Amino acid sequence: MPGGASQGSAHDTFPKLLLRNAQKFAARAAMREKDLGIWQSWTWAQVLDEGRALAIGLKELGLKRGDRMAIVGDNRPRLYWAICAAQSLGAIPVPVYQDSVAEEMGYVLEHAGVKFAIVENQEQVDKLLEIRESYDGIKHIIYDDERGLNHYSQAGLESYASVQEIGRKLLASSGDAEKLWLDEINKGSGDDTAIMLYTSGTTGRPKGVVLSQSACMWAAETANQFDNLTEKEETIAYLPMAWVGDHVFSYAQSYASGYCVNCPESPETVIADRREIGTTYAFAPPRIYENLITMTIVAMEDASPIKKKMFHTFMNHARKVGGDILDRKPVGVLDRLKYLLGEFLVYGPLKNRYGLSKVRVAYTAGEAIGPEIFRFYRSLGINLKQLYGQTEAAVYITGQPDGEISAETVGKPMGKVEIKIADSGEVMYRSPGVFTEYYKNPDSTKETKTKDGWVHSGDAGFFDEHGHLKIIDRAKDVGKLNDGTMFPPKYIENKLKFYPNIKEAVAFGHGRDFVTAFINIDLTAVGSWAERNNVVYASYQELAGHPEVYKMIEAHVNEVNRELAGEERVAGAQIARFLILHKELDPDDGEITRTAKVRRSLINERYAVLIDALYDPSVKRQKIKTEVTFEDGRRGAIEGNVEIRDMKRYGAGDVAFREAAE
Amino acid sequence: MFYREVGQFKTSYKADQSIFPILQDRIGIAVILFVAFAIIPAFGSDFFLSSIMIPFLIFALATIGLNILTGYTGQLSLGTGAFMGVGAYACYKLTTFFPDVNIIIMVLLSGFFSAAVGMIFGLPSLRIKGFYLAVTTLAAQFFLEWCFIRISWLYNYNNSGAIEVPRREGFGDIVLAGAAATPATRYLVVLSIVVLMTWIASNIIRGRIGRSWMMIRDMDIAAELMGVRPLYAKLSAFAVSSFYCGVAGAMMVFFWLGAAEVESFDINHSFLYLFMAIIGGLGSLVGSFMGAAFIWILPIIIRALPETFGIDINAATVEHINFMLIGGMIIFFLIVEPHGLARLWQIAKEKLRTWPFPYT
Amino acid sequence: MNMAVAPTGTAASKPAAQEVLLDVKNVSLSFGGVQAIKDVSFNINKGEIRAIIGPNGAGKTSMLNVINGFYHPQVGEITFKGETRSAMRPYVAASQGIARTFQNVALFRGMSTLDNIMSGRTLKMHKNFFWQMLRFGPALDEEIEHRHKVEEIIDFLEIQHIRRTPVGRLPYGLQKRVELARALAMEPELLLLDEPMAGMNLEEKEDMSRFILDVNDQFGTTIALIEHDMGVVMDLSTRVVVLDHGEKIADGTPEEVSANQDVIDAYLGVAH
Amino acid sequence: MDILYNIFIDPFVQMGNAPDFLLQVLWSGFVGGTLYSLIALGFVLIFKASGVFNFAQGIMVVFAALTLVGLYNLGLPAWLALIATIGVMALLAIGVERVVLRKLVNQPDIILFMATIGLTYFLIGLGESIFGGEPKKMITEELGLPSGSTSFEPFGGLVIIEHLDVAAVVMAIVLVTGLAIFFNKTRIGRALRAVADDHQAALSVGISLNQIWAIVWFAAGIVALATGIMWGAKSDVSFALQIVALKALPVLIIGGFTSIPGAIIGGLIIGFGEKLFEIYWGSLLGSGVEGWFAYVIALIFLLFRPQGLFGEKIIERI
Repeated sequence: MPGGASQGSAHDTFPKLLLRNAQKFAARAAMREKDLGIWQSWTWAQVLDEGRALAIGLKELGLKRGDRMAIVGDNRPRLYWAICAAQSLGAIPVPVYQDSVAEEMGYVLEHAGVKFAIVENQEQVDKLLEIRESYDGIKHIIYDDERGLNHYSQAGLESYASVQEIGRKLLASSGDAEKLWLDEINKGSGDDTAIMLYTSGTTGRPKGVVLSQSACMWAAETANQFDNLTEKEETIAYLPMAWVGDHVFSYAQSYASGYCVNCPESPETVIADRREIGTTYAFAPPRIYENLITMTIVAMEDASPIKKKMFHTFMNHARKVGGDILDRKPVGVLDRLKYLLGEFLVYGPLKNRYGLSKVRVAYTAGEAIGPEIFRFYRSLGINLKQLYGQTEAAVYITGQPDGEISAETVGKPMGKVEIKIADSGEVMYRSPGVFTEYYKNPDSTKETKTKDGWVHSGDAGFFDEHGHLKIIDRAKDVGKLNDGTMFPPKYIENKLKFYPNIKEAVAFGHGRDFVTAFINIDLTAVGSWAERNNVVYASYQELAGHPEVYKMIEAHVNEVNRELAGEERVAGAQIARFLILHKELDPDDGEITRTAKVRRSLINERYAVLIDALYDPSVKRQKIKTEVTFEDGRRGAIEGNVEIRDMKRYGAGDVAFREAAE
Repeated sequence: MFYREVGQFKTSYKADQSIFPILQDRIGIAVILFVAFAIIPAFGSDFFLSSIMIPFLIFALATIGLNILTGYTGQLSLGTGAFMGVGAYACYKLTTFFPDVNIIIMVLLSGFFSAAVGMIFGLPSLRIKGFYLAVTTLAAQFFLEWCFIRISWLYNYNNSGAIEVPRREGFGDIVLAGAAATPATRYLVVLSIVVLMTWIASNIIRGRIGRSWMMIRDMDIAAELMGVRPLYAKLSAFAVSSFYCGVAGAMMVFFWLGAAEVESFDINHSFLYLFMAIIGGLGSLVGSFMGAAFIWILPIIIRALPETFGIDINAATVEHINFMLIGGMIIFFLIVEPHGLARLWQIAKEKLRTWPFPYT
Repeated sequence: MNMAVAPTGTAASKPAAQEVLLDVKNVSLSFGGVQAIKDVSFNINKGEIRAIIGPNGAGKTSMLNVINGFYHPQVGEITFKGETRSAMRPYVAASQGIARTFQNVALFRGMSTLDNIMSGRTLKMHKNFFWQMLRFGPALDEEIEHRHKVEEIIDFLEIQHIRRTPVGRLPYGLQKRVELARALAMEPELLLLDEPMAGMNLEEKEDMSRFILDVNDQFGTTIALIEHDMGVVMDLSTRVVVLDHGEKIADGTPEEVSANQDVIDAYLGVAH
Repeated sequence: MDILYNIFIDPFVQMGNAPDFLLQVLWSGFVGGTLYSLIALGFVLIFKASGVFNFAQGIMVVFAALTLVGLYNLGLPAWLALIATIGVMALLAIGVERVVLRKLVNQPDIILFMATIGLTYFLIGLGESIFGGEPKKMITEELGLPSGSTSFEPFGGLVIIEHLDVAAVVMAIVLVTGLAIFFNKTRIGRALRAVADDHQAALSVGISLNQIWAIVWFAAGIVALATGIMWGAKSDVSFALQIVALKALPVLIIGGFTSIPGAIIGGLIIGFGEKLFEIYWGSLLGSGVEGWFAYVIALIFLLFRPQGLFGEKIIERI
């Protein structure tokens, strides 16, 4: 049985933790929300008071053990309390992505068999009412923000405050309302379902991942121990409540450790709100870290020359020694002094602007982060780490312990997690945190979770020599070269795309003798490089074919090959030949999706000539004619004569030599 | 650069609306107050205290007074000097009648007399604005100057036509005013009053009354349609403004000059205060201090500079250069930064807060 | 959010018997021989949105100026909440519960958005000079209480992000919204809007229309608005009065008015 | 009762008892008023054309007079000094337009007003640096101005009329007439009026605003020079004149800011009024009332007729 971790504990469910916190941290802030211009705060005791009133009110309205209750809205304290209120009654909260359209949401609500819904505002009420027309299982819709809703007279429509009012009246009038409620909490155990989270799979309908109280509890306790998190942490809740990460970071871990969760005023004000609060424990997907850097670079472009010079000088210095200082490695006194000066002039103010000055631990996960970006933050002294997690694992699978940080890996198994790599290269894990089942979907459950509790992650990866897991690709995308070498296209493409000059890359190799690649240059980056270096060009095509550009891209590819050579399992997948495409892969031509995902089949077909040329070692240049759609919708053709470059491939020894030389 | 605002969040409107919401500003003001109250009196020379700090503080207070009227309420006044005179003469008469009352109380009480006079001359502001109003304040200036000369009762029928500050003791037997008062004592008295009154001014300005002044200044018609009674708003501005000027005038005579005649309150002084307000920044309390420091200390530097380089320039020339410089600076500021030094300071502060970025 | 600002309880349920809030009777106004308004009478019912339309120079703004006491009509009388008057100061109108916005935004340019809206609370604040001076005790409590109300309005009109911005720096559309916020801060019973959507793009117009409807709906505020965009007028208003050359030429529901031949002529510029 | 008698009866008894003295007082009031009118005229010229309330008009009077005397003392013949001074005033006008006005275009009136106060200080400093602060004698004879006096003996008393005063009045009349012709009959004059009425309109008929400003400031400079000569001839040329010149402000309030006849009549009212008041009522208050009489009259005007005698009523619109 999973969840042995907290068995026998008096605090095996989150409502029980709330009772504990309301005593242990009675006067400590549990939640804050930027509302009406200031941070409205609730102590743990107040959260208990609010949650209790709501729970008893909900009970009175008929919410029973096992019922499902949807929660729809932005991150709001009242919605988090609703989770606990539902759990206290043994009901199952089902947070739903607030921006999904009525049809999508309707599927989830119907699938989950939702009876109650607690929603944020009029917008969501309208959606729920629309859903109710086809799915009449929703008996009660409870809304937080009353604005615009006073004329709604539909049955079962209640305001959050009025439900709480019912609860408060009962508490005041009958002596045993509270006792009955406490009894309900005591009935709860670790085996109860804590929450159902719908994952939007890449294909098909969303699946409802059922997580038990003990799974969530294990995750919360493991993560808190991993980074020594205490009740003193401040975090900000801004990622969707329906996402497992937010549920664990902003709810489970907070209840387990007693730390304070802050809700921003609006999605647009997250940066400013984070700065005000000064989060100590932070999480963000790579995109957000990237955006901060872009913002920094753009802003610094407009700074005065002296400031610019100062900025670059100190940033270079940080790149040199910042990471080592953070990792407590030996650094010379002079360098340390210069870093201190930099801290005052640049790093400190930068962290201040980012709102990350007080961060003890910051995480990135979800996708691969560019090594440059990762190191940038660490060189500023921000303890940015990576973790690997999934909804099915209640987030935590691996994480980077302090002092064992690397841009390329996702760290070691956390706590009681066991990991094995299947023969196919797929990562499999087992932990007390794994999910119970996919709701009403035994087939998928069976496919994903083995009888003895191992879960197929769907990701391909391997352990490096330090025992750190490295995720390379989706397992189903990993192919094989003819000699049996593993070929992870996305892994190679990502490595290429981390260079700012490379906008898009497409790697080929499955069922072939060696790996080749198409490369798309980034017009902005390469264009500005061209401007700085007086490279004259008239068109994208001319720039893409420019010998200097080829030289530059060749250096990047060479670098990627070196890196690959250092990694045992993918060393054979070095790029043997590449070319720079004469046109940009364009969503208008259907070559990539609007979200910038490459459409491989279409490319295989369109650029067959080029692919064939890549696999014919005698061809050094290849002519091609492609149809294109112009911005005004007209269609035309571009002709190109594309050069193909052969690359040097490295053996393991070359890499060792290089590392020694550094 | 120095600002680290991470983690400074407000959980109440009270904290959000405090004078210095940013921690670093609170530290800064604490340091300034410490230097002003402890370091300067302990280490400042008599010359520095009497000839630089005391007049600077008094001028700053007068400029705050003018700023309340001109900067915050938008009513141009050219009669600041005369309103200060009213305070000075009132204080002189009060202390003549009640020699045993603490002179500080008398200084503060004298403000009420100038406030009353200010309100009388403020009455036309209900019907006129802009430089029309400036003319009525000129009327006040000249009429009051005439009073100071002709009504010899005001200076106790002194033959010299001047008022001379008698010796006054307070808080036990500390000499507060008169020839025997030490510069440090006088400095501390002036400083305390200025700090207290600046704090009060900032309170008023941030509250309902201050807002109604600014409403009148920015758009009097809209203000009236929002329920502001122009009579109350304007007259209260005249009263408060004149009160400040009156107290500054009384302090000028009692804690700085020691004796004064009508020349101390003439129209040229009125202009000087206007310049302090403009260069410092209309509608800014910090600016009032900056403007006063600028106009008062610049000439001192101009006088001192040639000496340090061993050049001999006669005093009259220095005076003339000073006039040209001040006139030039006024035009310069009106053209380049009509909001004065205060705005420059604000911009600098904003830069420091967004450092290293050039903007937010 | 609990909107505690609503001055008139449950306004939503439209009263069966129409209660007249403002009655304009035979008003004429002239400036030095120029007749701006000629013998105009109309009324505004409690809780309705009343549009005043007409070609340029029809006397619409003058009419608003008469209603809130800025102009004093030579002839005629105005009854507001049962009290009849012919001349009074604008601040008296304000204290009786009439607020307005202006054709060319009339914000206090030297102040921030927050202070501008706070200025709308002037009439509701009473603590005396002494307390103001110390900003302590009652005066501070009062300031905070009103700040709270103002924040609710900021929230209502979705202008949180510009709270601290000096209004002079705001784009025009937002300035108009701040002006509306300032008028709402007065908790008026009658809100006069002088071309609230002039110079706005389509999206801003839609936002503003929504806010006007919400204000009417949420707080039960009676609204009189001047507007040129006929589409907006048709969508928003309960009844429309049409002025032309200072005279009333039509009065009725939007449908009635738009079918009226005089109105069509006036808009097409037919000489009479 | 004594007080009422002293205020309402006694002065008139005195006037009746010594009509010759009354005439003398009236004449000196007339001459003083003429000079006030001249200064006010300088203000009006600039105000009409640029909407700027030129506080520096007073110092321009002093500056012009000092330049004239200073140049003469350098050894220039009087006529050449006069022409050179006119040149200096032209340079000043161009300078002011370039350095100050052009930069402050479209600023609120009050800012421009304060800028002219700054200009006043600048000119005081400049003037004192060049010419020194001590009072100087006007070169009356050298300019060919008459001296001496004529006495009359009406009502059996004695009235003395200084020839210089007569010259002042004549010069004032000539200047005013000249300006009136300039404004009404010349192209530039009409352009100036166009500017006063509507900046946009003036621009559309192809008149450069900058030129016009320079011209009016120059015209005001010439008026200042004339005033400086006459005033300097009556008393010495000193910076104290600058304060006296401020009396043009009340004159304008009475006469209206945009009206040339208003400036003249306002000047005369102030001139007569303050002399009569000083002589017949001043003793009641301890004399020296000349210093503020004009302002208090202006104050009363402002309370009851803010637009002045000849100004137009302003209707506020929203």
